[in-house]
Amino acid sequence: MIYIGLFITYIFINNFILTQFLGLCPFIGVSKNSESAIGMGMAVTFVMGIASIITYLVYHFLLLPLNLTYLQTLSFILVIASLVQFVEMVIQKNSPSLYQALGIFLPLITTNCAVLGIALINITEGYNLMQSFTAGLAAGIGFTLALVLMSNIRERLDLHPVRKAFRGVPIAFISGGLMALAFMAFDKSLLTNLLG
Amino acid sequence: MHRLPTFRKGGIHPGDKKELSQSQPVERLPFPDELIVPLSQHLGAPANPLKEKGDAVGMGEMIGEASSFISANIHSPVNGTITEIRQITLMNSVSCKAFVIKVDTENPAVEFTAHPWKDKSGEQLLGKVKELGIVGTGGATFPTHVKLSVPKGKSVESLVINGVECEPYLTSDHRLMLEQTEQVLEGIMIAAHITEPKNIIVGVENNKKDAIERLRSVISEKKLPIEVVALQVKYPQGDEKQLLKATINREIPSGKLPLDVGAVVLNVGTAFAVYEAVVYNKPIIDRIVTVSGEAMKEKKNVRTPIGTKIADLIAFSGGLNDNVGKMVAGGPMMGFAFYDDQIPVIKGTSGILALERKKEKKVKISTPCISCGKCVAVCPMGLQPTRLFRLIENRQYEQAMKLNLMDCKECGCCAYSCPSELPLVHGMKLGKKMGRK
Amino acid sequence: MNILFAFLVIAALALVLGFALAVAAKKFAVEKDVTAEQILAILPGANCGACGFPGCSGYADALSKGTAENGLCSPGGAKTSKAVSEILGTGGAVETEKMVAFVHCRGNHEVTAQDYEYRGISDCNAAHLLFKGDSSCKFGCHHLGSCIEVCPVEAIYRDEKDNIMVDPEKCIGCKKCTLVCPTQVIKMIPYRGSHAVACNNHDKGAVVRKICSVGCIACKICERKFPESGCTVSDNLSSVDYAKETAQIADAAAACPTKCIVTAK
Amino acid sequence: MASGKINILSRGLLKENPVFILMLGLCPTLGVTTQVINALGMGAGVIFVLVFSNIFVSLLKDIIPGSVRIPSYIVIIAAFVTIVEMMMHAFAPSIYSSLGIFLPLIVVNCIILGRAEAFANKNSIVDSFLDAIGMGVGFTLALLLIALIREVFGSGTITLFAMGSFDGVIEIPILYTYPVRVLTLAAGALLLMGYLKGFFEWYSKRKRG
Amino acid sequence: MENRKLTVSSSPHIHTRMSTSSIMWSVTVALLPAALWGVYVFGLRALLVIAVSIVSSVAIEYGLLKISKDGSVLDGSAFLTGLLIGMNLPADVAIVVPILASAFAIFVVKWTFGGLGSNWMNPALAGRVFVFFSFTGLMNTYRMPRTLVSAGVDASSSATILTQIKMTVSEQTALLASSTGVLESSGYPYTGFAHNVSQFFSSMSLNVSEYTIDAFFGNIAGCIGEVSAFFLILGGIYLLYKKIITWHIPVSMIGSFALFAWVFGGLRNGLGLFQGDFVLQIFSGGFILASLFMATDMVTSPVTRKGMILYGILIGFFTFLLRYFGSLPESSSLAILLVNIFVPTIDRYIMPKRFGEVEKKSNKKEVKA
Repeated sequence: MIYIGLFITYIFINNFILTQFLGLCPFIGVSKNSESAIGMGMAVTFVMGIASIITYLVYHFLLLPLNLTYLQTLSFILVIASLVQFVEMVIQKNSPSLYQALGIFLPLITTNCAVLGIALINITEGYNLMQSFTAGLAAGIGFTLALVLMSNIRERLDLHPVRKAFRGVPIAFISGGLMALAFMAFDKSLLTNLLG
Repeated sequence: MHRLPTFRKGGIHPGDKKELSQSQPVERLPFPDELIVPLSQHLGAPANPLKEKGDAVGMGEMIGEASSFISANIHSPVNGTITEIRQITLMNSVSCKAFVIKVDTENPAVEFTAHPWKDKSGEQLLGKVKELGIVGTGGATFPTHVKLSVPKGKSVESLVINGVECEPYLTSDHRLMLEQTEQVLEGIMIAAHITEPKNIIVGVENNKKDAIERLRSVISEKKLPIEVVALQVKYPQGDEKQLLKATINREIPSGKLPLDVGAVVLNVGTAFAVYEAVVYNKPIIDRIVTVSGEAMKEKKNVRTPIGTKIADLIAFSGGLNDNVGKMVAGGPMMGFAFYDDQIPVIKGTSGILALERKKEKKVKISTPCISCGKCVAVCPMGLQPTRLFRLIENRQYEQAMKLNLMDCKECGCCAYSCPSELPLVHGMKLGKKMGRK
Repeated sequence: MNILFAFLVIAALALVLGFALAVAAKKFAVEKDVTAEQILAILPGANCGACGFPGCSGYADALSKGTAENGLCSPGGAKTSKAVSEILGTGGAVETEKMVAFVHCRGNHEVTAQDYEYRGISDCNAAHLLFKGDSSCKFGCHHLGSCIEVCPVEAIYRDEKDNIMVDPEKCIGCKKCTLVCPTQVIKMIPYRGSHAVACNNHDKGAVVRKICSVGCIACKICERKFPESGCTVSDNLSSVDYAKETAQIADAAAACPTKCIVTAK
Repeated sequence: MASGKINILSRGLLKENPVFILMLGLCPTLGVTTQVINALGMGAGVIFVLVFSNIFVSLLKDIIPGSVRIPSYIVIIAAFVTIVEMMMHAFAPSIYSSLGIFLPLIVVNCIILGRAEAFANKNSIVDSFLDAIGMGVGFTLALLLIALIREVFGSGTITLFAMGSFDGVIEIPILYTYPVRVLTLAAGALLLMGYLKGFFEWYSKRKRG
Repeated sequence: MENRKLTVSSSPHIHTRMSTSSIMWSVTVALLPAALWGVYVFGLRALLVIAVSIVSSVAIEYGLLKISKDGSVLDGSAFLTGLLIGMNLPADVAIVVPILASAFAIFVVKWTFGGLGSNWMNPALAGRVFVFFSFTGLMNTYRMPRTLVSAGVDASSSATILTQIKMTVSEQTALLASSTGVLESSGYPYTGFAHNVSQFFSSMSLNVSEYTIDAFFGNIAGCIGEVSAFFLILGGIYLLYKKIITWHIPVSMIGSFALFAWVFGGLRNGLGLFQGDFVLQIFSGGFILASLFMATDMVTSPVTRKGMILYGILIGFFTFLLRYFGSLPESSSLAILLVNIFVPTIDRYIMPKRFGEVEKKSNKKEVKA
């Protein structure tokens, strides 16, 4: 039950983009067309899931025993940066077209606050290994959902006469704001009411 | 109540306005002084000219020769002399060469005599159809001999005769079925002799009850193996794809022909032309044209020589009212608007309509699309006109091609139903042109 | 002590990760086209498509593979082609003269007769589908401004008389407008050219005179009286040969009865 | 020469404002701007990290091999972020807790890595320092602008430092009773950002054209 | 034909009489009975709210169109948006609220995106939700309808059916009652008329609660335009008859809501599966208004029939989820906004079936066989 709860929490209630402001750069940058949005979303979800596990291990089996918790930011970002570079290499090798589409945004996953964010949240929320992984995955899926919906909205907007000053990034923000407005329907009590 | 068959997807019910001219018997237009006979009256390559300026031509004489497989011969509709070979633009904006023929007013016509055909082979008959330049008279003007030649290995299940005439205003096929019933039916039998189908069906929309009755009574009288199917009234049932869905419940896949589902479709007018060609050796040198529209003084069905200038035809119908706003060749849904009354009637001209000038709107012609989805609902081909139009407006022609723009046959259902009055069909035509580039 | 731990942990982490990455880098190594990237850096990045390739990166790829000719980039001009040839080691810049687009028609609805009233999409190619446009002149500008829409640098505009004009200063010579124009009334002329014949009608003078007051009627005054103007009349239309153009063309312009020789600036 | 230095310092303020023009560091921009005080705290943190990381990157630019450039920068940045975290925790615990996760997330603030990569990596220490100050102040000003709008209209208050009898909160009549609460929420932040960005684009275009 | 310029355009040359503005005005007409009923039961204050919404919407639209120099206010879309905003507000709301809601709807949601037809979110609903989340306190003051007040109920007791249910359900942990039961036990008022009708039904051994009847006819507290399901349905039938809306969205939306509410609705009240009191739930709150007039907004709903059905089902599901398990008593407007987000995605992936597609597949099968 708690895992379902985690999914609901990180996909809807605490959607990283629409309520937590994490991962806004790729949300604005990669949501121009839906194909790269899906690719980016999957890459981020993958990295977030793995990063959740590895940072959990690093924290609980390295930093905590050595009483070096103040090093969490430093060590987490190291781990994540390496992980992303690894993923980048794998994608470049196995799917050059996806690599082309994601372009400069793959390295940007490193500096995507969503990834470091979920690692830090996992620690502060005191999740265990499985929960951390679930939360990472769910947050990634929530990110992907918002990204894909946004990309389709933007593809639609591309064909409409959006006011000149707002074309591109501004209208993406405004659309994101309207999405967030609707996502306010999901609040914490929804979770408690659902799962008791 | 028994529901009449029709096609399922999409379609519209525009007011048919056929009452304007459907009770007018066909009149014959006297030969005008001058005819303009274009060399491209059919789908496919224009014919090659066989005559030169100053040559005398006789009625029914071949003056243009088919230049490729999909092309058709052109014949002189009259006795006369060629005074000029001129470059003209037809209603559909196609430019081609045309013979200007000065009519021999003393002795314009010749008599055609009847020949028996039953003893001839299918191939011989097909040769006649080809030689005499028979093309579909429904509007698309596809060369009939191409349609009727069944490739080896393929057989024809059904011969479907199109008596639908679903375009509003037009009544030429209706009058033909009423007045020349025997000839039309004999033409159908000739086509059946060529294609050897298992069954023969005539599809007629139920707003032509008198034609259906007349056909049925003649059929039973002559004991012909032809079935007449009354169809629900719905546009665009006259398109061969929709007609086949309605009559034999087969769908022609995208980019395929009726033959691929074992069917051959002929218009009633074409059947009549086949009859005249085979029995009388007479090429298509005249046809019935519906002259109608609110801004036309008299509404008529006129048997008109090919090449007659539209001005002559209008004059025969008493001229135009002052409130004329638009002239249309063909039906109002798929016909072409034109501005020059010096262009001639050709083999595919089923009607000449004069429409009233609409009240001028102060604002733009069209308002923005409100994605009501009406165009999607009425599209008989299952396309999304609104999305295609948006893509085309934004010059994303390739994207539009990917969404099957080429399946669009410009029937006009979408633009007819669009509450924003978007020129959707115009957009599709533009998209096809630019997409092909 | 603690500091030492901290240092060790980070160092160990970095070492392990660095090693893993080094292994991975070997394993997943992909050859990168260095030349293409270098060329891409030099190209102007307007992605205008004047070279005929999909964007600058497409052209850069083709150049590095040797499948494209140098000098196709008109926005970049000679400078770019020189830099590209340096990278490719082919040597010698391809000399290209700056060309700009010019609309060879000044026939707005006031001066040119109209055949009919057009209703439809506000797009030149759409209008062209219906009897080649509503203007009685089937060679001229449709005045619907599709070229304005496709211009990547907003160099094309509509003047107060509803004529479509190109600003030669802003034009980068990408030829997008010439490709979109259904009547090919937009042609490229050299940037240095001072005058141009603002007509595209090949009909006989009498026909032109009937439908347009600013069309070329092929009177040949420019050609005969001002032989050094560079104007030649062929197929019923005068045109300027910019290789021969001299200052005399100003006189020819003044003498033109329909004033269809205009300044190009 | 001097004008060159001033240019480096000043362009972060408006012409290359990291938030409105370069669109960098958006997550904290929207995440912490519910209160003016948070914006100030975040701004201070970012300036601190930016200045030191720029200086260090500029110092080490010739030593660090190109292939491990980015990871090294990140380590440098992360170290300073950890220092900021500790300092805030010690001296401004209330800001520390209200900034929450966004404080450690300065590490991945694209402004810092971006400036390290785009500027400090190629320029002298002095220039890098000036650039850091300019960018940091530009970032802080942008945050302040957004925070002011969001707090004034969204909660009807302006929260500053508590000093003596002043509890640090200025209440604005009417708006305090009927605030447009959406502005303090995610939706309002994104909408406001969109309109501000649109305004800045329109403004800069108008200035140019 | 000389001197008389003809028009030339692409085919078709005839056109249906329906136009954008005729659609907008027809919807307005269809909404009028319900709006008038709202004014009747909630008094002139309700009329004021509606009038202010309409005037501010139209004025803002007019001003913005002056700036952008396109479109026309005469198309009736701003009028309709204003009317819908007014009908979605309680009668006692502060007058600034409809103005702000209209401003948000017309400026942010519609104009910025390019005006009529370009917005992807329902402007009226977004406006309502915007003011709802901004001024939650101001929005939750409902007055009792005239019909209940005349039956002796305190006009200021302001809970709507749904807020009453939500309050009771969230206060008590282990209660075993249907929605109707909850209302009965909390002594929620009903009209004598409803009682008589209910008696009549029970004489035919049909169990229809007084609350359902009151909710159906509009004798309940709530937003101005949403209370009378009866008049709304009348308007909906008119729109269906005029072929302005199709059945797909309302039917799939109500159907999916009813199904979910019936199957799972009882769980929240401590009952088992298949115990949900969905009839009362359908007629209370803004559900009928939402399903007939809001969800069917053409601009923000899918274009294909299949898409429309999916859209309706999603809205029904979210309405159910949020109404029964969320913290807010009423959710149909939020559910529509949520699903609006999905519409571009639905439109992208759900396409109508192409002509000839079936044939291809069956042909393949034939070949295999």
